[in-house]
Amino acid sequence: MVDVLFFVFAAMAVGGAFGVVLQKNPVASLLFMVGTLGAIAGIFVLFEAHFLAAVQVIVYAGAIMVLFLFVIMLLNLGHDYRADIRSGIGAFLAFAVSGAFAGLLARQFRGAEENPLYQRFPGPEGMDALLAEQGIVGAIARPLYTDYVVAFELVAILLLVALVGAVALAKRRV
Amino acid sequence: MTALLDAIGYDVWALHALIWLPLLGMLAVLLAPQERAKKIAFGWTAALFLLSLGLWWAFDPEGPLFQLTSRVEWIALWGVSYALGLDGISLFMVLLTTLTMPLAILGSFRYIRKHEKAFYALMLLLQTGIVGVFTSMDLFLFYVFFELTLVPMYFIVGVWGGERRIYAAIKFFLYTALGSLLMLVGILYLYAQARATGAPPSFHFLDLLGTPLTLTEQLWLFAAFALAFAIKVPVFPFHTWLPDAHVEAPTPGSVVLAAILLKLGTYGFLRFVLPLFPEAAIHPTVVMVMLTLGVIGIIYAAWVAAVQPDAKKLVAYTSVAHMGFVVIGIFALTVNGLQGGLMVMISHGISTGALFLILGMLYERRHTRAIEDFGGLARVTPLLATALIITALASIGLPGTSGFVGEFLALLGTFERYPVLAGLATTGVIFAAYYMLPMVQRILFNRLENPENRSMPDLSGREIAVLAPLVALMILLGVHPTPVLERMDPAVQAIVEYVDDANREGPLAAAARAEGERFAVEVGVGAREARDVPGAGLQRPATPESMDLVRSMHWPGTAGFPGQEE
Amino acid sequence: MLVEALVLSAILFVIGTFGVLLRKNAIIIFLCIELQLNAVNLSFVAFSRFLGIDGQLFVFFVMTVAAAEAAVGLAIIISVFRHYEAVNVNNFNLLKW
Amino acid sequence: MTGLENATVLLLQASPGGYDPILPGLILLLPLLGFLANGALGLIGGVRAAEELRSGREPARHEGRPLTHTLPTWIGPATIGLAFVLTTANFMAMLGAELTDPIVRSYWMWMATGTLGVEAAIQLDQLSMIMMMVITGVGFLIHVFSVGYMKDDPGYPRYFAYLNLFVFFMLILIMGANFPMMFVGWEGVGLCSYLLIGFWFQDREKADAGKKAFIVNRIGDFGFLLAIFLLFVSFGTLDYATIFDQAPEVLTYGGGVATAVTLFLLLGAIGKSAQVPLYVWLPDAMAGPTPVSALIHAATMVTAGVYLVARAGVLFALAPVGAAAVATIGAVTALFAATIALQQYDIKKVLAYSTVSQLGFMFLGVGVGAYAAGVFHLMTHAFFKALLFLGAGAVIHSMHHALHATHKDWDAQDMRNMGGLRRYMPVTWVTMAIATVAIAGIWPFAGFFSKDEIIWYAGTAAGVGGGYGALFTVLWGMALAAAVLTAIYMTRLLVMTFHGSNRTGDAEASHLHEAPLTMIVPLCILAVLSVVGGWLNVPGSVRNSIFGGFGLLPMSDWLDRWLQPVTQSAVDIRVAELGGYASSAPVGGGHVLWGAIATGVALVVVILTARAVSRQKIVPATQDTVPLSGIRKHLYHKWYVDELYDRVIVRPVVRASRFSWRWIDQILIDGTVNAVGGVARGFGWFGSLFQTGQVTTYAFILTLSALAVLGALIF
Repeated sequence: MVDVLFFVFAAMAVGGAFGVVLQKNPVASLLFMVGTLGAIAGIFVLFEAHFLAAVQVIVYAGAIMVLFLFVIMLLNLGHDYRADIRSGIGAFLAFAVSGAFAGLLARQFRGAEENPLYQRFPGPEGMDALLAEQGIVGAIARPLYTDYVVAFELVAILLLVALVGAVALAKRRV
Repeated sequence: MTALLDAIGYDVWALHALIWLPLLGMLAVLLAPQERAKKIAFGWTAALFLLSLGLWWAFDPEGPLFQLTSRVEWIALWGVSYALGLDGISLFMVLLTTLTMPLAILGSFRYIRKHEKAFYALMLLLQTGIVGVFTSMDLFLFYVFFELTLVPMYFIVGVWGGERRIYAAIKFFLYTALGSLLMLVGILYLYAQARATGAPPSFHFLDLLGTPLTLTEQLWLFAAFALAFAIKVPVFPFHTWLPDAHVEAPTPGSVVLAAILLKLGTYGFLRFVLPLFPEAAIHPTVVMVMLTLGVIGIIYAAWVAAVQPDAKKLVAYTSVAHMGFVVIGIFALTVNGLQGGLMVMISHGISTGALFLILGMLYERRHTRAIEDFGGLARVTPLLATALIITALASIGLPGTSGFVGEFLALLGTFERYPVLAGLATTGVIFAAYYMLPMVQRILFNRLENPENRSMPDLSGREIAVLAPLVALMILLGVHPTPVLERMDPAVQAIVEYVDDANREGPLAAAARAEGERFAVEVGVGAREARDVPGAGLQRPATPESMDLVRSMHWPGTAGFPGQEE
Repeated sequence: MLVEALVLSAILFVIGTFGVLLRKNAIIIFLCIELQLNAVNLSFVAFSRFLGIDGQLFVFFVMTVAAAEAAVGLAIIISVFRHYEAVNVNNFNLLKW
Repeated sequence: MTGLENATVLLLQASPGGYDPILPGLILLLPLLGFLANGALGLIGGVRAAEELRSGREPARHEGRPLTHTLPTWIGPATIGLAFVLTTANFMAMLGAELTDPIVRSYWMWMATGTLGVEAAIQLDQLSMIMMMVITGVGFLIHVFSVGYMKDDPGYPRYFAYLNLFVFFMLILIMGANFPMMFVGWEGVGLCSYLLIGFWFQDREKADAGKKAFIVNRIGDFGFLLAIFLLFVSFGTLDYATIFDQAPEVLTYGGGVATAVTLFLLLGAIGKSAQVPLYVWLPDAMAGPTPVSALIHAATMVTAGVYLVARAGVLFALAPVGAAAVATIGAVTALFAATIALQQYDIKKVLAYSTVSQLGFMFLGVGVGAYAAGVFHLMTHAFFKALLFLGAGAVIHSMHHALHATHKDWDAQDMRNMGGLRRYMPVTWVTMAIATVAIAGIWPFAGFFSKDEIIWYAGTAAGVGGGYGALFTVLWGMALAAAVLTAIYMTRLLVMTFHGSNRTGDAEASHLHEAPLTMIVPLCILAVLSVVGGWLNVPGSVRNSIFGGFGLLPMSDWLDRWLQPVTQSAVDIRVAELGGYASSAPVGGGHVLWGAIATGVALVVVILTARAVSRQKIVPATQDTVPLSGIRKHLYHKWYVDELYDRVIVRPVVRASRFSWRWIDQILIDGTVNAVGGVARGFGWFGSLFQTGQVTTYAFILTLSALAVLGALIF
């Protein structure tokens, strides 16, 4: 059941990704992106990362993508999309480079299951025990506010800076 | 005096105060209102000079080699320590620094017109760096201070300099930074080699002393260190940054550059290069190369100086010639040569500093540095003329001035081992007259033709206050240099003896001896505390017991020292 | 299941890369970068299933940074658009030498 | 405080033995104090004059006599006079003491290192004492003369400051107890010489002359320094006492070290004493005030080289090559300079070349081992040459006033503009005539005895062994020729200046006047000394001949005996190695006979020259347009030596300097440095090509780089 669901979500994600890249209409790209994010959220659930799945849907798909949508609409890009996708040599180069990338990665995955490192990989029992004991929120929250508290604070400041920066950049010159 | 100093614990805090108080002064300057910045800076440095005078009494010429020592862990993991110490060589370098700084600042009151606060703050920062260099016992700390001196100087030249200041500043910075980076590599290699012997990690000079190195390693390390210091000195083919930097730098910058910063190079040779790489230091090729470069520097720089139309550039080239005497004195590796080299360093600091100050005063009056714009000034500015003549004579080493003592000893010391090269170097005294007298003549003598020179004011009270101490020192050190020489003597003898021992008995044995001598102190007092006790350091002579101890503990493989019987 | 997740992650990442290189619309390029980030997130989550909770924490941070990046990036796009009346990256070539 | 007390104690300290030096330190201190006082006054005066100059006026020359002018009049001569009195007292004390070893007084440790110890010490012995007498005595007279001569000069206090400083350094040179101390004086007098030659520094030529003197002297100092180094390496000390005591053991006779040391010392002496080939600075040095020429460039400083050779006599005795070189240089110089003096018109130039020539005689003397004779000639020469210069000074002074009064722009020093001055300046004429016959070597004047003795020793030295006989014979001949030339050019000078008709011009002639009393008195004293000064050192054979009035005249060989403790060891070595002097001249004849020949020839030459010159038609310099030709042209242009040096040495060095700067420094070295910078810049430029400004390009490069890293990790 889980495997089947994974492949369904995977197919959705890959399909959505292609949609993002290949759709001429930005709004359509954006919607495909939302779909992809949703699929990935589904996979998160399969990996018992319920909290992240929720955040993915609420924050990513819900907030960030809507922000993108707002910008697209603000700039009124929905109807004039001719010169958007590269063609000719540009397209070829893009394809070649990412193809090479894909090739390299594929080479790495070949025979991964026989890799001794993979053989010695721990099972999900540890995580299961942790989740059983603390619940997903507790399991994330505890290190977040202890071991990672500095990073957490930094990220908070980063968000503030980004907020101020975005306002400063986007507002009209007075 | 000594009792007073003891009573206030002078030897415990003096060096730290001399390094860090300038930073406090920098803060004071930055917080003060713009128009009072220079006065605060001058007062501060003058007070520091008075403070540093205590070193004269606190340093006991009969005492151990390194005095006023202290050692605090800084980066314990790597063995980096904040370790300070003072020997006869650094004593005078520190005094020279603390003396030059207030005079340079006092001499810049009229010259520096913009960003005064920043300027004086940088000068104070510079003082921290320089005093730090001269008192560091830890190579890492030394490197930090060595680099620290670069930054303020870069800004001083680059911001307050003349027309081509940016070019000069960048050239100065890149040139010296290149050398010191190679030195950093050398320091790290040396450190790694020392650790490879199983010793605890340490950058302390005395710990690194006697690190076993093959001759090839020594030569490479020597090259790395020597390049850094040769650029700083500067030795002949690496000197071209100097005229540019000197000409473009504002007066106080030139003064500090000539009087003190150049000495960082020769000081480095003396303090680190000779003892750390004793075999390389007497390797015939190395010695010949260094001596030849020194001699070329003396003659070549004198020639080039003689045809300069720009007075400041002329004096800049004379610095190269003077430092040539220091280089040959150092690499002749005789007591007289080293003493002479040190005296030249001191004397050059005083006389060239004064020359730059005087040229700066002329520049303030006429806004030109070209020699041909002057002439006949002796009639309008007799006081300035007197100062310039005495300074010029001290610079060309007239007996009775400090310049003579230095050059005489340096040449004598070189002659003891390398008569032919010393003979060539001695022609420098002829060429010194060849470059200096025409300049003096064309500035002070000849007909007073230019009407602008006619209304030139003579020295003001402030300017007299700047020059008088320097002129007095030139003559005092020329007539009675013995107090200086006798304080430097133990340090110089120790270096010569150490290098001799290292080559006669092999570096391991000599290192063991030096280490043993230090160890003797530590065993007596308790190894850990010893380093913080003033006076811990190389102490001579070693006792036989300590030697045995060292042999058994540190270098188990080197039984049977030649020369151990004595 | 780990390997499959990683392969999916790789595929998504390559597609994102392809998109970045292929498209000229600055907004779409941003979307593709988000796609790449998500591919990485997927890897993190997959690993975290077996290796501990830290992977999820990283994803959390990546999301935050992505949010900040999107905010600033979009603000830049808006201000650039005001200047050029376009979001085509081929137009932006003044920032050189 | 303790230092001062120590110094006082040392000053007053009595030494063991029969002779207690009386305040020897004070002899040095007095001129120094004079220098400080006059120097301060000079600065004050200078500052005042500068203020006037700034306010737009030329400082007035004759405007009253401010304190800065009246005080030096007393301070300057008084300090030297007191020093002279002290020296005399010491001299008297030493006279009665039969001193054998020199007395050394050490004041403080000057330079001390682990291996070297040089003390600030003075040495009193017979040689330094006689030199001190000459320096302070003649120095005092010249100071007095200067009071009159420099009266109107705005730099009056400065002048006395330099002059006092000179005496101080000269005394250090003489009294120093080790070579570095002598070197202090050696360079110090060079400095004063430089300052005084360029005293009227506004005149570019005069400032140039000072510079030339200093630089040429430094060439000599270079040799001196090397000699000092070599001595230190050989002896481990630089004290006279040790070196001269141990020299016979440490140095092998005729060995390389001894020869090298003496040749280097000789180089130093050549520079300071203006011998061939470094004599060129001395004629130019005549740019200084005339009393300076008298004191520094005739009587004292230039004889330092002679003093050096005499002082280091032991070393020269150990190095026959060095000694022979000294003698050769001396003889060559004596003859060479004498030829140039024949055809000079500037009265001071004639005297300058004459000085060079006479110094050559002294070198010849000390070179052949006749140290006493050399020092003897040094002393008598100090008397009559100082007299000649001061007389010339009086003449120039008078001429200058006369020409100044009518604003005639003639050269006050050109003898062609003079003539017939004896009517206006009788005392000057008489005293100069005495000096002339003295230098020409006519009995019974001082020059006769001293020069004759040198020539005699040069001749008899031809009899020594070691293969130097032939050389000394030649040198003897050259000395004889030089002696004849001396008589010629000096007579020419006297006749052209004082005899014949006056060529100054009628208006000017009425302004010619005898010198003031402060100038006349020194002249007279020196004139007396020029006569009796020669009687101090007359060997017995001469004394008992007609030249000594058959023993009736108050003559003695006192100086020879006086200097014996100093010179004895050198003479001993010389006699032991080379054998003694011959008893007759190379071509036969004894001392008395050759003395008679010398004075007879000199007399004849003087008379013939006087007649020839008075018959010659001399016109003032401005009208003298007939170009010289042949040998006279070469003589007038001083054999073109200055031009030769200019072309062979000066200009190549300057050219090399320019080459070093322009090509080596700026293009080769700095070019390389900048080229390295250029290469870095080139790389930067290349890198900047990738910065197209296109985001897509960056993205491609980024991806490709990531690919490359990935690839590197995988493969």
